[in-house]
Amino acid sequence: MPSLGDFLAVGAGLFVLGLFGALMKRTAVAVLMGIELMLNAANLNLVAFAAFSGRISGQIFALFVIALAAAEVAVGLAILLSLFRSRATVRMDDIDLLKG
Amino acid sequence: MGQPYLRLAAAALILAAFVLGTAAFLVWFERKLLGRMQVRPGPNRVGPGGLLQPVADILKLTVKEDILPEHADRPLFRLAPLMAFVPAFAAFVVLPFGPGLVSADLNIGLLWILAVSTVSVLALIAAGWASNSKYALLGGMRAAAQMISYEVPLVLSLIGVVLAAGSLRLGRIVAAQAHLWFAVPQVLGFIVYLIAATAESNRSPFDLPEGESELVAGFHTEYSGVRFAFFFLAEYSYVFLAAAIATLAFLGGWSGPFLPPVVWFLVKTYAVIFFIIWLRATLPRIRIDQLLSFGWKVLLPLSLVNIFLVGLFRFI
Amino acid sequence: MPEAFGILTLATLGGALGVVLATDVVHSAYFLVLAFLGVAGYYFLLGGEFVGAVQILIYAGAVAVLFLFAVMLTRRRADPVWGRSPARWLGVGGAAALLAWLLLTHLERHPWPTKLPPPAPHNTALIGKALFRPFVVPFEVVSVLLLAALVGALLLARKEGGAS
Amino acid sequence: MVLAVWLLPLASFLILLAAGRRLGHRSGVVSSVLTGLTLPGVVALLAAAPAGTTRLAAWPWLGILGHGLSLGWLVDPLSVMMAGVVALVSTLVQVYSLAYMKGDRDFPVFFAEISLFTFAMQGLVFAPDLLQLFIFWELVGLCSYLLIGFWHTRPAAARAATKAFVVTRTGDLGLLAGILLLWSATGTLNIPRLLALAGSGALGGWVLTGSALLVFAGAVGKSAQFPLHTWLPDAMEGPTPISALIHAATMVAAGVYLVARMYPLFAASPTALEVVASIGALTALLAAGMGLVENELKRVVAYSTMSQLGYMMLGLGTGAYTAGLFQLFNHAFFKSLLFLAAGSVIHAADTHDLRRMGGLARRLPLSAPAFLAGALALGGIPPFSGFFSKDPIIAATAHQPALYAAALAGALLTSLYIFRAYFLVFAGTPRGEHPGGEGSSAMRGPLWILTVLSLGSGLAYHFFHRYLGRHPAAPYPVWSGSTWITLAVSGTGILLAWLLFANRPVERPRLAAPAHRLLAERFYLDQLYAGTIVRPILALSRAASWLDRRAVDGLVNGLARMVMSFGRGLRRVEVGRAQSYALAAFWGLALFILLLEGVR
Repeated sequence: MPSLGDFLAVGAGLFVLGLFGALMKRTAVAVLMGIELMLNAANLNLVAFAAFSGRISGQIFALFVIALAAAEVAVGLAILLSLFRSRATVRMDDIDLLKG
Repeated sequence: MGQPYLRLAAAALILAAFVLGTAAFLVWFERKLLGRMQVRPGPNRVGPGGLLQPVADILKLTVKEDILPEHADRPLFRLAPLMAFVPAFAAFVVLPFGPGLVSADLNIGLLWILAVSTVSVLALIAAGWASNSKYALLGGMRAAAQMISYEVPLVLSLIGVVLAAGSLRLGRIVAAQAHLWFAVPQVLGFIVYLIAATAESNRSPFDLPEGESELVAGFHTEYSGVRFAFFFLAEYSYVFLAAAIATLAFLGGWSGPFLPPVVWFLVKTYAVIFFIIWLRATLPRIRIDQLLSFGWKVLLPLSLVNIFLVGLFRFI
Repeated sequence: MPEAFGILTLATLGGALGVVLATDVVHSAYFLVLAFLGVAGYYFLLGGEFVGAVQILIYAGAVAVLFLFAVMLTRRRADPVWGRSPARWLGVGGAAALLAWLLLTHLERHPWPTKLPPPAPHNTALIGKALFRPFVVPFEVVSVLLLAALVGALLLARKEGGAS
Repeated sequence: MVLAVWLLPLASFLILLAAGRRLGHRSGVVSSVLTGLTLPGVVALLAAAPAGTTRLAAWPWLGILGHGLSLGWLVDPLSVMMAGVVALVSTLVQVYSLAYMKGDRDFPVFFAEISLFTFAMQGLVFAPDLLQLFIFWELVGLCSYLLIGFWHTRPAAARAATKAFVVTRTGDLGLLAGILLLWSATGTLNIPRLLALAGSGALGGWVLTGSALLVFAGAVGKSAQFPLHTWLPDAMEGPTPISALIHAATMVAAGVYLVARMYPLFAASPTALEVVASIGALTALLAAGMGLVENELKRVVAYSTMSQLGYMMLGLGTGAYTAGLFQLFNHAFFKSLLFLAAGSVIHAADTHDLRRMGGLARRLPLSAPAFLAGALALGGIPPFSGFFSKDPIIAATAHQPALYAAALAGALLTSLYIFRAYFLVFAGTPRGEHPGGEGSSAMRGPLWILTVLSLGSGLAYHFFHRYLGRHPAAPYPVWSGSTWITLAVSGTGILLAWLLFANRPVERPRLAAPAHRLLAERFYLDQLYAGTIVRPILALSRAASWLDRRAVDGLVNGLARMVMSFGRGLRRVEVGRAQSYALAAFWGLALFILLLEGVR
């Protein structure tokens, strides 16, 4: 029987991988994927805690996060598309308008 | 410890056999029906009334050469047919053929079917993408756009049923129709569901992703042999699934007098299938922009009206 | 149960690893679907069927498709992690390793419960009630946010000078 | 009610500020109507605040060391009277300006500034707290500055505005010092409480006298009393309606109002009262003398304003409290009348110079009698209003020979200079091209109303006295022994003016040449100030400027250069890539967690 810690460990691994992807990938789409992995890791923790504590609110939170993640992806990808249209690139290293 | 897995494996095996058999039968059923509707005999050489025609087809496909197009994305190309079939199979898991006749009676059965069947879009995109061919890619993209668009009215039309039954469990939904089929009070939802489900399974008149005259054969243009068979299988599984859900959600499921429940279930399901094939034989294919605007501007509002009406009646 | 957990872990972490290491962004997207499905499996394992089904519906069904569309529309496929500079590898790899070490050592220190309380029989109904009683306000806020995101995404993705 | 009277002008200001450009010419109407709407409010206040009552409302606003500074209002006969004057004159002047300022490029700005001024003035009038009074006092000063310099492209106007600002600020410094002194001595700035303290004798000695004199310094600056009077004549560079409103009827009277408001403070200190009376008398005399030789019509009226303000101070200083305030009340009307009539004249004659006017009576059938009415009121000829206030003031000085002599001499000069101006403008033959005639109805209406008020406001004498009277003491009789003397003196002035200036083609210096020069150069006070104050200050400023540029700026610039080079260094880190930022942020977080670990 896996313990709560095991679920959390999977969550941790998922988060670390997501972080690695978000920081390492060059394509903006791939970076967004990394972010989604991190969100999923957080969600997994939420649901795991909810299940082991016998309370429902963790699941509710996970639902909210899923909804927000969907919105985030939609808007993020829309931004990306308009960026691609105006600058013809989705390479993270080329998107440097924040440069000081 | 091994007990539950053994049972699971047995159930899976039985289901797989059933799905395969149903799909094969459906191929014959459709061809025969189309033939009759177009005043021609249809398959009639292999077996009695051509009943063994699908078997011959499958044999032919398995021995056919498996062609991998050049510059194809090999892993995805190989994976796509499986991806198309597995969700359909997963959806069958929660399908009750009669009281208690179900592999896994999830209490969110309906939602499970909806969720799992959306995954098949990924297979179409994968097939279109991996083939490295513009017809296939266009077909895949069209399929994705169409399925995403019609997913919305489909789900919304079923929400009315869920509201009325007060449960997502398919068994409960059937039980709630003991007195009156939901197709009667929710006739609007039923119509929307039928149209959206037909579009979901990419069937005529919504078969744009594989419109022969425009895109050769759409996303599976480059497929042949066993891989092609899998797509074929998946498509007919979805037709059966769509009809089964219509039966369960709107037509009272397995309930009926005299005959055993399973028979009633199959009779109703095949009646719906007959209707879907009838549509194919009757209606011409519509244009992609008509398709999308029809989905968003007609079906979506209608399904919302349906939900509103159901809520209103429940409230009263 | 332990077997299922193992398979799911393999799928989830394998999928995540695939997302990171795949050179083709389309492959990354499909690995991502694998990871999503794995996480959904955990939810089922934990007795949260509703969240699990929603996870499949939204993530595997919608988000993944969005990703695929974005990849195909931006026409850039190759994205190998191997081509990054050593400094980047050191920075990111070190960060990831440090984070993993921190999290895992902390997890190990704590005695976690192993027994799952019996799942509520009407889990989905409970979620529904919770959503519409104590969580109505966040629920409505989220719905407004979704609407805003919908309109925003439409505006952003529309072609410049938007025909019609 | 108070809020309506107080805030309607503010609303007008805000509206014009936001939409002035769009409203264009309608902005003046908006402002006039909103200001006019405050008049019923004042009438209601008059009914709500019968004689001898005081209503106080204050909300704590800023706490300092436990003493709350508050914002609110004080409604008593004095403030209601002053508010009435402000509201009435402001409304009339705005209506007049609709025509006078027509076609000006910054028309909406003009009305916005007038509205702001009216708001500030009412805030000053109703202030229950010295700090609030000071705030609005300064706001009024700012409006005055803005409006004097309204035609800021004219260098003379810009210079005059600056001069007015600086000179009055000198007095305000005294006021501020006085306020601080009172604060440190009593710990309160609430006016009724302060006055009660002063009246009960709790406040005494040098603090009392000192604070009274410091407050008076503020009044001297605002009311253009000697020796801080030099700014007022120059302020005539502003538009004529502004001269009428701010530099005749309201703002300059604020000094007198301040003294009246703080009267118990002065009354408790004989020294302070003496100073007020002496300054008032001196100003009345000197200004009248300067007015005699001035050749610019508006400046003549401006000198007369200074002079009349001197009379008010004199009245307050000699204990003729109600008479002094009644003079303020009447003066507001007849002086606005004189200014507006002068505005009509200037409008018609297209010149400010008396020597180039003449024979305008026929051209200006309304302005001429209006000016005459104002002049008679100013000269104190019954039944015009000036008589009812000025005569009691002069009578009150009767027991102090020096003041009495000055007051009488001032009265003589007053009639002399104002009728000199009248005869030079309206009598005789034209001495120049006079293109225009009477203005539009918007200009004529206020003239009419003010003429009637100048004729009639004196009749309110008894009511005014009962309403504002502080002491139960008997009122000064309207007709006393000295009245005959005063009337004789004033009449002499008019006669002299007629003999000297009527029907003369060009004015010749009639007075002894040195005296004339002395008066024309305004007693050399401007030069004196230039030599003794302005030049040393300029030298000091230059030194300070050098120090500032070399030492202070050097330090600051050095710092800035340091920061800039630091920033340039940082810039290299800012590559603009989100991933790099995220990585840096993550490392920061990780190190922070590690640090916490170590601590534990």
